[in-house]
Amino acid sequence: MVNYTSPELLTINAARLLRDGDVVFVGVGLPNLACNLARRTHAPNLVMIYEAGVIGAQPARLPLSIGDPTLVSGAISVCGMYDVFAFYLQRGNVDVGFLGGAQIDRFGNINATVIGEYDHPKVRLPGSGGSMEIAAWANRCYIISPHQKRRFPEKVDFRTSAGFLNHRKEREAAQLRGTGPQAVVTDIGVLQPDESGELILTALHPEKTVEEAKANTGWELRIANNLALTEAPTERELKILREELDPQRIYLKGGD
Amino acid sequence: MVNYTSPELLTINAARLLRDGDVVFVGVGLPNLACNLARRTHAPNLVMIYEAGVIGAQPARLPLSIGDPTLVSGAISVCGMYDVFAFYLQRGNVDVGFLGGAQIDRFGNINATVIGEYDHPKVRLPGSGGSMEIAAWANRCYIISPHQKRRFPEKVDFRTSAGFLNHRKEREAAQLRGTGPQAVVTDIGVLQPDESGELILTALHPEKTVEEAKANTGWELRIANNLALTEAPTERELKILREELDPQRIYLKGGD
Amino acid sequence: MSKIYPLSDAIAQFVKDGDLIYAAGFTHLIPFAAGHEIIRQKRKDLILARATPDLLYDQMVAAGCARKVIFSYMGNPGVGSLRIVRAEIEAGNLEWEEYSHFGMISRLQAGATGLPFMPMNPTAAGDLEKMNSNYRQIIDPYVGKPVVVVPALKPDVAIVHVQRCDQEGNSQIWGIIGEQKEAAFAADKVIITTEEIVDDSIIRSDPNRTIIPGFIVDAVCLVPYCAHPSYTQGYYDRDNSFYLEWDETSKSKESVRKYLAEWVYGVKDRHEYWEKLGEDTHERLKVTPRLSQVINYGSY
Amino acid sequence: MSKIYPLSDAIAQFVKDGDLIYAAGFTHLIPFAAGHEIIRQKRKDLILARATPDLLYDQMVAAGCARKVIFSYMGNPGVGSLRIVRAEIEAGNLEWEEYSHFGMISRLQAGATGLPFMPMNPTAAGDLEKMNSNYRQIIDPYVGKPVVVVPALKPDVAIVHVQRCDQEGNSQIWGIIGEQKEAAFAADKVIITTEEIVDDSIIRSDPNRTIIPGFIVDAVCLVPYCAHPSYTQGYYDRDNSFYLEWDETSKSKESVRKYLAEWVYGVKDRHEYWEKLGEDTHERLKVTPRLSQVINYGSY
Repeated sequence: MVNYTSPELLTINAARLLRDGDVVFVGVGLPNLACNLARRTHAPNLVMIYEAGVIGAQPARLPLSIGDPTLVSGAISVCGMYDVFAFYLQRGNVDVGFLGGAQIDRFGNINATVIGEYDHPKVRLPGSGGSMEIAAWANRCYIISPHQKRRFPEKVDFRTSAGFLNHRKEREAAQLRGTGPQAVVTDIGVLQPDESGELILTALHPEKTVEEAKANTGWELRIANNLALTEAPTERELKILREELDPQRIYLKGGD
Repeated sequence: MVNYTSPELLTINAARLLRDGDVVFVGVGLPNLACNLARRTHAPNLVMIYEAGVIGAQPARLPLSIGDPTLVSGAISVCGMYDVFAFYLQRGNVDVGFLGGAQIDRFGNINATVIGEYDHPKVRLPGSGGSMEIAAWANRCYIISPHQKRRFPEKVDFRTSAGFLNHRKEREAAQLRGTGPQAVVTDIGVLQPDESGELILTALHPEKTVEEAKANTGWELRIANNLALTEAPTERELKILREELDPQRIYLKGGD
Repeated sequence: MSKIYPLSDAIAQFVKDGDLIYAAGFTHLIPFAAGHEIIRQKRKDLILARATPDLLYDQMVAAGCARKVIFSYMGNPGVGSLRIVRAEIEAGNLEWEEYSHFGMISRLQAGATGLPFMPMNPTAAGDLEKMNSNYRQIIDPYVGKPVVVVPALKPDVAIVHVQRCDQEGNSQIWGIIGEQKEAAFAADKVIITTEEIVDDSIIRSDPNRTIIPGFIVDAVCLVPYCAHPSYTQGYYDRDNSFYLEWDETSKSKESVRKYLAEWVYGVKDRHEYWEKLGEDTHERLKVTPRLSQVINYGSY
Repeated sequence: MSKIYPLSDAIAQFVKDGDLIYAAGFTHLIPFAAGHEIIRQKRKDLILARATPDLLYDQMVAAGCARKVIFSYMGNPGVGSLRIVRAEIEAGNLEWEEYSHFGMISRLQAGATGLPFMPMNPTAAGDLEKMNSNYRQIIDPYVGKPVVVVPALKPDVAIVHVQRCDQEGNSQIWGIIGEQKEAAFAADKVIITTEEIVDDSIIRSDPNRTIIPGFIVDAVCLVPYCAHPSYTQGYYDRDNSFYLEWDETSKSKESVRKYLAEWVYGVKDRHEYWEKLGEDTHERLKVTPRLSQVINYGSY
């Protein structure tokens, strides 16, 4: 029986969602680890794009910020920030975007802006950054988040970026380029949108239960008919993560 | 008595209109020669910009096209065409634009598009290129043209770029960034706009007459009260033009 | 699957009759070899878009490839008129759609950035906007002033010649960069012709120089001297005498026919064309080196 | 007249109380030394605009320089919250105006290109647009679909740190180029801080590398290590431990006061600051070279 931390579980399951050749708009932290893991396993031709304007990065060390110099040295291309959002993301050249946030609601909408009222926030969060556009224009989006009730409310306090709005039909009517969130990877399992755009539990991680998932979700979580079980992190995946990608365990240590 | 050709006369008088430090949107041919002459005489800090996206060119040989490689080697900066029109010209970073055309009318409007009807042209000319925007957005414009009646009609067949439209007030109402054509240098003299924006004769070149100017203008040309006489091309100006800038006399030979 | 094609295969596979083609390059890096290959393959009804049609489109129109041109300056750059395109327009044989340079390039910018249109400040000139209904006005919602807009241009195929790229098509250009990047990003398919295919370590040694990423490229064609009689900065000079001669050649249909027979149909590919130009021309167009200073990216 | 100023003189002359300042740089090349000088000169009521306020604006807000921030991501990059800006906003002491990254950068793009606004495709998220009336909608005049627009941002002063420039301010940057060019072109006044002032022949050896032309620059300040704790690609590394420490420092007003007293008010200039950091830090931030391949522009 292999031991692993919650961030390791999230990262490995996120990596498995990526396809070879995908062009991915990456954030630092777990998405960066997931992409680099995928590149070293099943997706060697993955192209990593960073909102700072770096295209095709090959970081030699673990990047500690979204603009880490290791992303630049040895990259394929560097362009300005306007260009990376306009020529790459808005133009439809990004296959996958990774998102996270303080709140993710039943229809995959994300809040990264405020808890409470906008003008008099209880908690002022960092704000959109690039996530408003990534959620709208990347062909598919994946969300990574610890599974906690406060993080999965019925409705977000503030809609920083669009999931399926109030229904898949509403997103379709908005004619956004991207297809919206395709999966939410949590430390309990995987949520995916049904025909209406509602997130339902489609997979459980080893030793996790439907009850745990329900108890940690802020709406009445529905369970897919064909609920799957994710494959446990393999020795090889864990070895790459621990020995090559984050040997100091900056992002991979447990306890979140 | 110094001898000179008509293109030499035009070039030298155009050069004299430039001020030290001017940022000039340059075309090939006479405007390019005029700028390089000004740089070698009274305006050493002139900055030459070409619509191809070259900033601060220092051509080592006579450029034979608007995108000649000699403009690039040793230039200050090179940017894309969108950028040179947007960040430089539209933004208001260009002091002077040079213009020419098949027709220039009484209010300094220019036709570089068609003689006759647009859909069934008698003569199809090259078209605007950058002149539509240069005429509107360069802080000041200068026009260089041989003085012939067919080139100076009362009204252009097609308004490719704006002078003062039908009156200076009309241009002011359009709130364009630039102040419009400030002078038209011909081989007879210099025309400048009066308060209404109408081009009137403000200077004659040596040995030229008011009668010649009137006879070669398609509207009833008015003469400034304080009609000036331009200084004849100097030996120094001619020497720089002939020996340094266009020794093969590609642009400077007479007969136009 | 490799993206490396002989130019003839890339044209055969990616350029269809009726396509809207943007062969990029403002004076610099004009992909003449690709145009000649399109002529040899007898493509028809193309819509040929370029800010400056240049001799390349004059030749393609002469060869009967085009039904329409989209342009902003229709001249023989530095010489005078573009005789064939002009004559066909005057004769009513060729459709055309016309912009100013900024209008044309703004259309590409919109296409390249995924916008439906691009705004521009008014120029007040007016007449071209009257004649081309693609120019529209909208109102600035902040101060209520009119703004001119042009719609996105999205070519079916962009053809872009570059100094160097790697096997994936990650491409670096220097010198005049015109509208190469915009054309590539705006287009549905991208064909890169290149003076050299280099190891990706060379591209990665200077990522700020890379203008087109390989993942938007469909075909990479190694075509040295592709741009003649245009030029490639640092590789060979512009053949100005050719531009002057074309002004003569293009005065008669017969001499154009002869030119195409000898220099387009009469050669197999660009290699044969270049050899046929002969050593004197090669010598005349040679360029002595002038190198950039290196910069340090740092090893992180 | 020379444009070369000591940084303190440039700030004294070009930065006024109440100005809208854009200190450029996305993670890379953040001009910390200039911000510290603004703090030392006790500027007030500034509007501080940056996509990512970063520690620099946290410090400037702590020092009482600002009345408002304009931003799109208010975090300590890679660490977490930007505590002081956040606390001041939560306490109602600081005005703010908020965009997404693309909205913010589109505002600069409009300012830099002389347009009144910039269009963007809709994102359907909605809430930020409701809260910030600078977001407006217009209708695409071609197909009738809504388009989102933001107005031009035109800073009074842009401060841009660069790797190298000449005496006129012709500036070259490599690595992450963020919004440096846009900030410089959008602003009324431009202050360049630079790691090195080089002969213009070095700039002219590689014109495609030049991002900002000298003629839009008002002041050139030679300030090595200006960007610490941010970094300059190829010159020194990002001081990540400083970013981590700031997360602690910024937890209490007292420790922030102490920090400013020691590291901002307590030093004369960046040289003194850098010396004070000490050799261990210098050593830790050193970068081993990784050079670009030269290219050939050709001598024409």
